[in-house]
Formats: sequence, C-alpha cells, structure tokens
Amino acid sequence: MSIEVKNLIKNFHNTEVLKNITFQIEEEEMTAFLGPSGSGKTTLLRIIAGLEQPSAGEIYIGGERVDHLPPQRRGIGFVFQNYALFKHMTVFDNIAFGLKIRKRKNEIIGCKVFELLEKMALQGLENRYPHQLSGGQQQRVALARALASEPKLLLLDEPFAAVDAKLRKELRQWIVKLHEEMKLTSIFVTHDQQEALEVADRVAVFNQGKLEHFGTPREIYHRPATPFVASFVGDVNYYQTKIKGGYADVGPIQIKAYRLVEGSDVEVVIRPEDVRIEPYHDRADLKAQVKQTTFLGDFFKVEMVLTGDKTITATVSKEQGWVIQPQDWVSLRILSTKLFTKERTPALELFHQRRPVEELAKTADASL
Amino acid sequence: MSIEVKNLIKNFHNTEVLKNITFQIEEEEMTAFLGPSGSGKTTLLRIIAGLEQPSAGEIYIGGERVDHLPPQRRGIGFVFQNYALFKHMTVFDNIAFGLKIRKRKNEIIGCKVFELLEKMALQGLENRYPHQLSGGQQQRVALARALASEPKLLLLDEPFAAVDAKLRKELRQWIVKLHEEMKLTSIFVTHDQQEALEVADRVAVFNQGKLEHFGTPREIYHRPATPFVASFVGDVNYYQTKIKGGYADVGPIQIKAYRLVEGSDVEVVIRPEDVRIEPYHDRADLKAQVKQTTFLGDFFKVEMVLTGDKTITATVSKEQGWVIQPQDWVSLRILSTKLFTKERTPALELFHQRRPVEELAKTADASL
Amino acid sequence: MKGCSSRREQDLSAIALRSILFGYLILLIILPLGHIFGEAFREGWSGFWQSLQKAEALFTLKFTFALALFTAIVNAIAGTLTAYVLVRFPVKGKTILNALVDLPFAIPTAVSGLMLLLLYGPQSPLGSWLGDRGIDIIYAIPGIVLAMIFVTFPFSIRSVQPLLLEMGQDKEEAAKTLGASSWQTFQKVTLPMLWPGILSGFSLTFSRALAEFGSVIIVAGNIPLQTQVASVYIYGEVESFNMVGAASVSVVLLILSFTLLYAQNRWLARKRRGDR
Amino acid sequence: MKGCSSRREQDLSAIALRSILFGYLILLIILPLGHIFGEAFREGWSGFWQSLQKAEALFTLKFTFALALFTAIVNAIAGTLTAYVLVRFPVKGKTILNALVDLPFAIPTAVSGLMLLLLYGPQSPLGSWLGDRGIDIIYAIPGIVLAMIFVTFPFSIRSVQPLLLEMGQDKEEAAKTLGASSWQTFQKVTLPMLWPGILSGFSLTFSRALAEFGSVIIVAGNIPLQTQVASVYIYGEVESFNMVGAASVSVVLLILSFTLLYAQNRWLARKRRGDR
Repeated sequence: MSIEVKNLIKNFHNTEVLKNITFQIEEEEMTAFLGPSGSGKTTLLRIIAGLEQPSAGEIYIGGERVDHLPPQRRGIGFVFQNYALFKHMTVFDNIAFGLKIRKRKNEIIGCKVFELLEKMALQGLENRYPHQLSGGQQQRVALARALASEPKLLLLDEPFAAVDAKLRKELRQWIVKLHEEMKLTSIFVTHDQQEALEVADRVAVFNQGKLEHFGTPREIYHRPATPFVASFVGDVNYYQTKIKGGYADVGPIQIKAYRLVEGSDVEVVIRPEDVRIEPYHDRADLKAQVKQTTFLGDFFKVEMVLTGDKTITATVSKEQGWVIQPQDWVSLRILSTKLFTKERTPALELFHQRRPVEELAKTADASL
Repeated sequence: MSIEVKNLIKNFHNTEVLKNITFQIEEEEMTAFLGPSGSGKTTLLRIIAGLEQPSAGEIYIGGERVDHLPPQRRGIGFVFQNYALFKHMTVFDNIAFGLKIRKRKNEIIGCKVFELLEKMALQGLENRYPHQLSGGQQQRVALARALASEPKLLLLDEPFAAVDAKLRKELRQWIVKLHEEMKLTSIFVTHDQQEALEVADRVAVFNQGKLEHFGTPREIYHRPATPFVASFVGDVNYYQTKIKGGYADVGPIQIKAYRLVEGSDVEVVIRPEDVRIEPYHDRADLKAQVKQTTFLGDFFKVEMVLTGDKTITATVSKEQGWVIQPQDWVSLRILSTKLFTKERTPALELFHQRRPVEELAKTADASL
Repeated sequence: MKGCSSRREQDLSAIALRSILFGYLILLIILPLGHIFGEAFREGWSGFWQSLQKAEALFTLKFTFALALFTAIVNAIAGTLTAYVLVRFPVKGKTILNALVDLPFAIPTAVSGLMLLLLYGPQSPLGSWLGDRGIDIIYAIPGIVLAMIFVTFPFSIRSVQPLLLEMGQDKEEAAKTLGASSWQTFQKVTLPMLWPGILSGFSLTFSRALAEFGSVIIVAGNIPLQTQVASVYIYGEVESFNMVGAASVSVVLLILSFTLLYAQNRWLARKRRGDR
Repeated sequence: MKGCSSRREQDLSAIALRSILFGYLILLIILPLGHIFGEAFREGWSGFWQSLQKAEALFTLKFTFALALFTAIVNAIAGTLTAYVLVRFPVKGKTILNALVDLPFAIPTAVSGLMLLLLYGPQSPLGSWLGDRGIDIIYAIPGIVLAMIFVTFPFSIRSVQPLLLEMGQDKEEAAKTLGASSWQTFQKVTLPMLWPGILSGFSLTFSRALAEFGSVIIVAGNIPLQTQVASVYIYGEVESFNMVGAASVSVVLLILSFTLLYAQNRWLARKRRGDR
C-alpha cells in the first residue's frame, strides 16, 4: 500500500515535535526513518499507526484517509522496540492473537500460525513462553504476530536496537528477505545510518522534527540536502567559510561557486573517501602532512594537516595505509565536494535533486 | 604500570567463567578486552580491579602481586559502565571524593579538581548534580573522578556503550588523547570490534571464558588465531571442508595446504575485501554470478554464487560497485585466505604468530 | 594465602551481624509467637478444641471470616478499576485522587470507627434517615463491612498500580494494532498481567479485615453472637482473664493469616520465576 | 472533523469514570472525614478547646506522641541496619529472615498484644522474673513501647530495602576503588542515598504508632493519666457517649498524621524530581 503524509504537524506541550512533514511512500518499498534520538522519527511512526494523534495534517494509506481512524482499523502491523510480547501467552497464542480477535476458524488459525512459525524458523517453539526465548527469537515472534493478520503496511520501531551486533546483521537480512517475499510496504525507525543505507529502498532523514531529506540511499549519501544529512550518513570533513572571488575559500582548497553572492557564508563538506592520497610532488595543488594513521580493519583513516593549518581526514585502502607514516608529506586530490549555503533556497534543493548520480567533478561538484 | 596475569581461573556456580588466562600488558599501553556478552571480559576486568576474587591464579601490577589486596590498595581507577556517579554529590564533590578520603589539604583538592575540570572540558559545571548533566558530561565526570587520585592503571568497563553513535566517536578520541597525555596504562572492555581496532594498542579477544587471541589490532585482523577471532573482528566468508589431494577443497577455490593430513577437517576464512572482482574472461580460475549488490555508503557489498553453488561475498569500491549488476558473470581473484584446523596444535599457533605482516599470498597464505 | 584470611574476616563479620539480627528477631517475634501457641495448648489439644467449640468462639470465627472475604472481593474489584483509571486515563486532579487513596492508612483505626459512627449513627441525619427505612448500619453488619472496606481500601489499589505503571502501554498498544477493542484489550491483555497484583491485594485486604479491631469495636460494639468479630472476642476474653480462650481463637487467626501469606508468596515467587 | 468526534468520546468516558471514582471516594472517605471535623467543632472552637484541656486528653496526646516518636527512632535505626544486612551480606537463611520480617503485618494487633501479654505478663516466668527485679513491662510504658515497635517493625525495613536493591552495588564499588573503607563507603555513599527510605519508614512508623489501638489496649490496659494512649482514650469517650471529646482528640491525631504524610510526600516528590 502506498502511504502519503501531508503537512503533518505534532505539538506536544507547546513544542513542535514534528514540523510540517510531507512525503509519499510507494507500494512495496521499504523506507527507513533515520535521525538522532529526539528527532521525531518514532513519533511520526506512532502517528501513522494511530497510536498518537497528529495536531494537524493528513495521512493516507492506500489512497484512503486514515488519520481519524483508530489503530484497529488502519490495517497495519506494528513491531515494538521491546517486542511487547504478551508474557502470559505462549508463542502460538501470541501469533494467533489477531486472528482470534477476528474470530477466524480454529483450523485456519492453526494453519496460518504454523505457516508463520516455519517462515520465521520458530518451529517447535509454539508452546514456549516469551521469557523462554532468546532476544532474536522474541523479535521473530513479534514479527510473526504483526504479520499474522496480513497487514497492508508493516511498521517497525527500532527493530534492531535491542539485539547485539552479530545478531543484528542476521535480523536485517531476515527482514529484507521477508519484505521481498511478502511484498509488503514497510517503514522502520533507526538511528544507525549504516542500517538505513543497507536495508532501505528509501531513507527519510529527520532532525529536530524536520524532514531534512527524503531519497534513495545513494541520493542521501552523495547529494545530501543539508550539512546535517551529510554528516549523519557518513564521516565528513566539515568547513565553514565565505565566498571569495567566486570560490568557496577553504585555505588551499578552492571550490568554484557559481551564482553565489560574494562574501556570503557557505558550508563545505568533503567525505574522507573522496580524498585521494598521492605521492608527494612539488607541483601538486594540495599538499598535506600526515598527523596520524589509524588501522580500522579493512581500511585506514589518515589525519593530515593542510598547508595553512586546516586539518583533513582521508580513508585509504590497507595496502596504501601501511606505507603512510606520521610526519610524511603527501599530495592530495579531492574527488568530490559538497557546498551548502546557510539560508537554503528551494532552488538549491531542486538542483540537488536533479543532479545525476554519476557526476563526480574533479574539484567542485556541488555549487549554486 | 605493567600488568601481568598468570593462569587465572574463575569458577562461578560450578561453571568456568574464565579458563586459565595468561597475558602481559606493557606500560603506557591501551588494551581492549573484546568479546561477545558472556565471554568473561568484564569479569576479568573486575578481578583485576579487586572487585571480584579469582578462584586461582596470580595478578601483578607493576611487578607487585596484588590478588590478595582489596580494591582500595591496588592503585587503580575504575570507570563503571553506567558511570556510578554519586547522585547526592555535586560534580566537584564527586571528583574530590578520592582526595578527601586520602585527607589531602583543601587547597590541593581544589587545585587538582579544577585542573581536571579544565582538562575534561567541564568548567563551570562543578556545582551541578549528576542528573543535571548530559550522558557525555557524566562520563567525563566519571573519568575525572577515577583520575583524581592519579591511579597507576585505568580500567574502563564498556565506556562507550551507554552513549549514542555520534557522541561515541568523540569520546573515543577524547580517551585516546587523554591516555597519551597522561601516560596511563589502561584497559577497556568492549563488544564492538571497530572500537577495539580503532582505540587500542593491543586487543585481547575473549570467547566463552577463553583468551582466544592477544595481539595488536593488525595481528588480530590479519592473522587471527581462530575462526572465531576472524569472524568477530570483521566480516568473513566461512567454509568448512576437508583436505583433498594436498588442497583445502572449497569447490572451485583450492587452497594449497602443506603438512596437513589428507582427509582432515579444516575451516577456511576469506575476508570480503580480499575478494577482487574482475571483468569476466573465459580462462579465469574462478567465476561467479552476482546475486545482489548492496550500497553501504563508501563501498558496496556484492553477494555472488560460485560455480558449484557455494556463495561468496566481496566488498568493492563504489566506482566499481555501480557498474556491477545482479545476474552479471564476473571473474574473481582471491588475495588472501586463512586456514584453520579443528584441533589446533601449538605448532600452528606459533606459525601464525611468526608470519610477517606483509605476506599476501596469491591463493593460499595460511596453511600448515 | 593472604587472600584467604581476608575472606575469613568478611565471613566472621557476616556471622556476627547475622547473629545479632537473628537474636533481635527471636526476642521480638519468634519468642512471643511460640508462647501464644504454648498458651493455646496449655490444657492440651482438648482444651484448645473446647475453647473453639464455645458458641461465641465458633460464631465469631465464621462471622469474621465471611465478612473479611466479602470485603476482600469488593475491594479487589473496586481497587483494580480505580488503579486502572488512575494510571491509564487522563483524569484531571489525579494528584489529589492519588493522595486521597492513601488517607485510610493515615487515619487511626479508632478514628475511622468514630467517623463512620458519627456519619451513619442514629444521632446523625443520614443515620436516622436510613434507620426510618429499616436500614441499620451502626451496631449491625453493614457498619462492620463499611469499616473493613474503609480501613483496607488502599491495599488493592496500591498492589495493582505499580504493575500497571511497570508494564507500560506497549502491550496494550500492541493488542490494539492487532485489532482488539478497548474492552478486549483490557480483558485479554491487561487483566491477565494484573493477576499477581490483584491476588496480592486480595490477600492483604483479607488478612487485614480478618484482624480489624479498632474501627469495628467502635462501629459494631461488642454483642456476642451478633456483631462480635474475632479481635473483639479476644479482647473480651483477655478482659475476663480467660487466656486459653483468647489464645485459641488467636491461633486460628494466625494460622489463617500465615497460610494465606505463605500461599501468596509461593505463588508470586513461582510467577516471578516464570516471568523472567 | 471525524478525528475530533472520536476524541470527544474518549473524553466523555473519562469524565464518566472520573465521576464514579470521585463519588466512591466522597462517600467512603470525604464525607466521614468532614463529619468528624463537624462533630469536634459542634460546640464551636471553645468546645473543641475545652475537650482538649481536660487533663486526661492532654496527657494522652503528649504521652502517645512521645512514645510514637521513640518507637520511630528505634525502628529507623534497627530497620536500616536490618535491611542493609539482608541486602548486602551473604547471610544464610535469607529467605526465612525475609519472611520473618513481614510477620508482624500478618498478625492481628489484638493477637500481638496478647502475645506480649502472655510472654511478659506477671503470670509468665519471664514476666515474674523481671517483676522480681522491679521491671514492670505489662500495664506499663515498656509494654506499650514493645507493642508499638512490634506492630510497626516491617515499615522501616521495607522502605529502605527497595532503595538498596535498586541502587545496586556499583556506587559502593566505585567508592572502594577510590580508596574508601567499608565504613566510609557506608557513611558517605550508601547512607545519603538511603535517606528517602529512612524518612519514609520513619513517618510511616510514627503515624502507625500514634494510631495503635488493639495491641496497646491489651498490653497496657486503660488507666487514665498512666497508660492511656490516644486511641484508647477515644474508645473510652465513645463508650461514655462523649462524642465531642472523642472527635476533638481524633481531629488532633488526624492533623498530625496528615501533616506528616503531606510533608513526606512533598519531600519525596522534590527529591525525586531532583534525582531524575
């Protein structure tokens, strides 16, 4: 089912928890609500589920307006952060709950529940109680319970937060598989950008109640709408500066800035992996001295000082990382930069959204 | 201060929580105890601090045997996972606690506390109570409190677990800086391999009460002592197989195995970043069909099926990732593999430890 | 070796502290408790039995048991509903209500009795109005029940409330997203999780009502075979120096109370083990 | 618009539930409470004042206050130590001790009085042995204090214990790694965090001791100007149909109890706000 949210506002004790949110989710897509804690992402999920009331705005599920409907009548499945399993019921009764409420026949309930138990690799656990299950099993029961009534829309609140790192990876793959098999439309909330990029078809990035960017993982990563999005979905080198002589002036790094007023404030973001380290040669545009290298498993992080005291961080392959030593002088090549003006104009946002994915300018790719 | 642990055993309710642990930490080094929950790493830290009693074994701090001493007399600083700040005391009184116990003069206490407040960027907060501080500030107070009495050894129990992702990064850098400035010997417990690799000089990997590997981050990552270590400190392709005709037989991947008995069980580990994807050509040794590619920000994960139905995962740069499509046929080159026998012999471990870091065999680097 | 000796010291101080604690408890609780059993059986089993066979003793035990049971049932229902409303509904003046709930515990029982006596007694307008219609409250069963309900009012609420607070709303919300109506949610999800609290409130109320003295003696007086509850009976026997009679009825009350307490603890412990 | 109407319904049912709840509380608590104040002041302020100026009334109020205060202090100290030992020391038989602690709540107060009477009374060996040495317990102040301590014994322990359990050992361990001895840790870290529990136990004990009736009337009898506590005095006034006198002393007790309860709640609320 497609979902549409229009001009949604939520006030709580005189503070705007959600500020004029508008977006649309296509059928069978998996969307991530990404943001730091307190950004409003969970509140929005709960409003879509009907567990909280919006202060203003409209919500459509499958074209039908639902914001006046109670959660019972929205045809959704909701997986709570701490699973919210019914402790006094067996796994079977937990999963069967929604079907029993709907007064399905016993044979149909049994058939459906066992089908789900098998799908979720929970066979043989139907008579256990929730406290007898591991965290991962509990979550799969919560999923099965939400799916039993065949919801049009599956909502998951921080589904991976309560399990440890290794299990989290398995669960992610699990949910992606399930999502594809069952042709669900689903939304999940997370504060982990890696998770959002890996699992979701589309990502909505929230900050302080505002939807800062809504797009595919690639768009979010490569053409972030705001400096916040850029720094939240990856590591960045971040500089605040002004336009000087048609260029954004970051010391030795000069970025061509079209159509920007001389002297206006700009923010510059450069991803560490877009900084290439090359052997030192005199005529290079950019030179830097290595301060520290850190081994990070499959790559190295290299912190450097540019001429003129600005610092910059690069990530390089381990083959290259091993030969770079602190105090070394190196040349740098910057593959891509992102430029933001403080007072973003709609024109800029449009421009951001229209740019082709493959564009990788040599010195300046984002400019207005 | 150097630390030595010899043949340490801890039994709890008839189960061995720690199994014959022996290792040595050099002065001014930062060591990470890494492992999944329940691996015994926190218990070991608490035993070193004197908060728990070992069942057997010896502990030396700076050459002096300490296992009979109460925590008060071991000269350590301990930072608890949830900070364990004294809620009824101000920040000043929290930090001054150890000095007041030692009956230092008031001027000295004041001087020392304000020095620490400044170092920890907590100036102006001295009259606040813990509940009036953010999580990051609370942790810095806990650190300052532990450092006030100038311990020889700083122990940190999951110091980054309770704060969110962004703050965690800052805190890590903070602690690394502090460690270097104050010339401390320190140990911290973590279940996050990224953290251990990034922050520590040496890493001790624990699993089910056993010290599986103790070494530098590079050693741990490139020459893991066991399959567990390999899979815990990074992603792996993992295969169980047997020796056939002098080779470990992973379908199309054949790894030369010296000195291993024909037909014996071996485990093979290949890191995704050691799998190179090349354009398809007929004469290539290894061919695979792409199943799925996943965008992960600064790189792509590519899942493939080898001829003969084994699956293999590679990570590739984003430039390459964008052009690879599901169903494509590609050639593979494997840069490095790791081989483990089920019954590890000491000889194998020695061999592992003696291998030079740079060795990157074309098809088989680990073998016995 | 040194490690061992420091452990030894800890053990010793633990033993010393335990001894003091046990000593205190023995002097204060065990010894008096043992003595009352001794007194009840001073004239042997038959003496104990005879004391209980007296018409007044038999009546008072049955009478008190029945009224306490009735009180516990009323308060379990009213208390659970009150707790639910207090926790789950956006009721204005919640703070005041919450404070009101605890009042009966802060009122001396003799004062509670006096309050009811003054309000429903024959001298008061309400009492005489009810009396004209043939409804006697004071010196009759309704008065005793009112007194018992009044003094035990907070138990059920305070047993159920923390469970409701602790369980949070997520399980109820889960039931709703699965299609359950408010009533189905309460009945199938909330209520089953509240049973431990309801039962614990029930048994606290019951044993307290069984024991009530101050308010009942003032409201109901001391009329053998009509309004005499067990505590009042014991007091009467003591006044007339019939210690064996007093002790015998006491022992029956004690056994009832202890059994209930024990059963409840066992049940809760099993439940708790199951839940974690 | 539809959204509004569904909200409206919720509001209506909330109002209905609140009304029922308020009604129940008014009938059960507010009305009787108002009535007793009315009775105390039926003959105006001077009538109230005269009732209190009677020597017996004055004595009983001062006497009860002093003994209740003493009881609360004793139990605050003993209870805190007991809770500490129960939670922090590896004491064997902890389960039994824990169950013993609750016993006084399960024993009817009249039975508690009888237990003490039988153990320390002149007929018992212990009582006569003490009596020979000039120590009278029964029908004297020590008996009243014993009864009060006995019936309020669990309050302090049960107020302190959950705080100890909740705070965990990490703060005490932190103090130790910072060099503090066991005693310094208890005094500077543990005790300050237990204050809320200790104070709450103290005020519960005090107001319960102030109100105690059943056990005291049996242990101490009803001797004006010597052993008559307030509850017993009220009972005596009711028996002699002096309702104004009974109500006046009741009102004083009520005001004392409520003030204490209110102060404690305020203090705890402030403390809690501070802690979070």
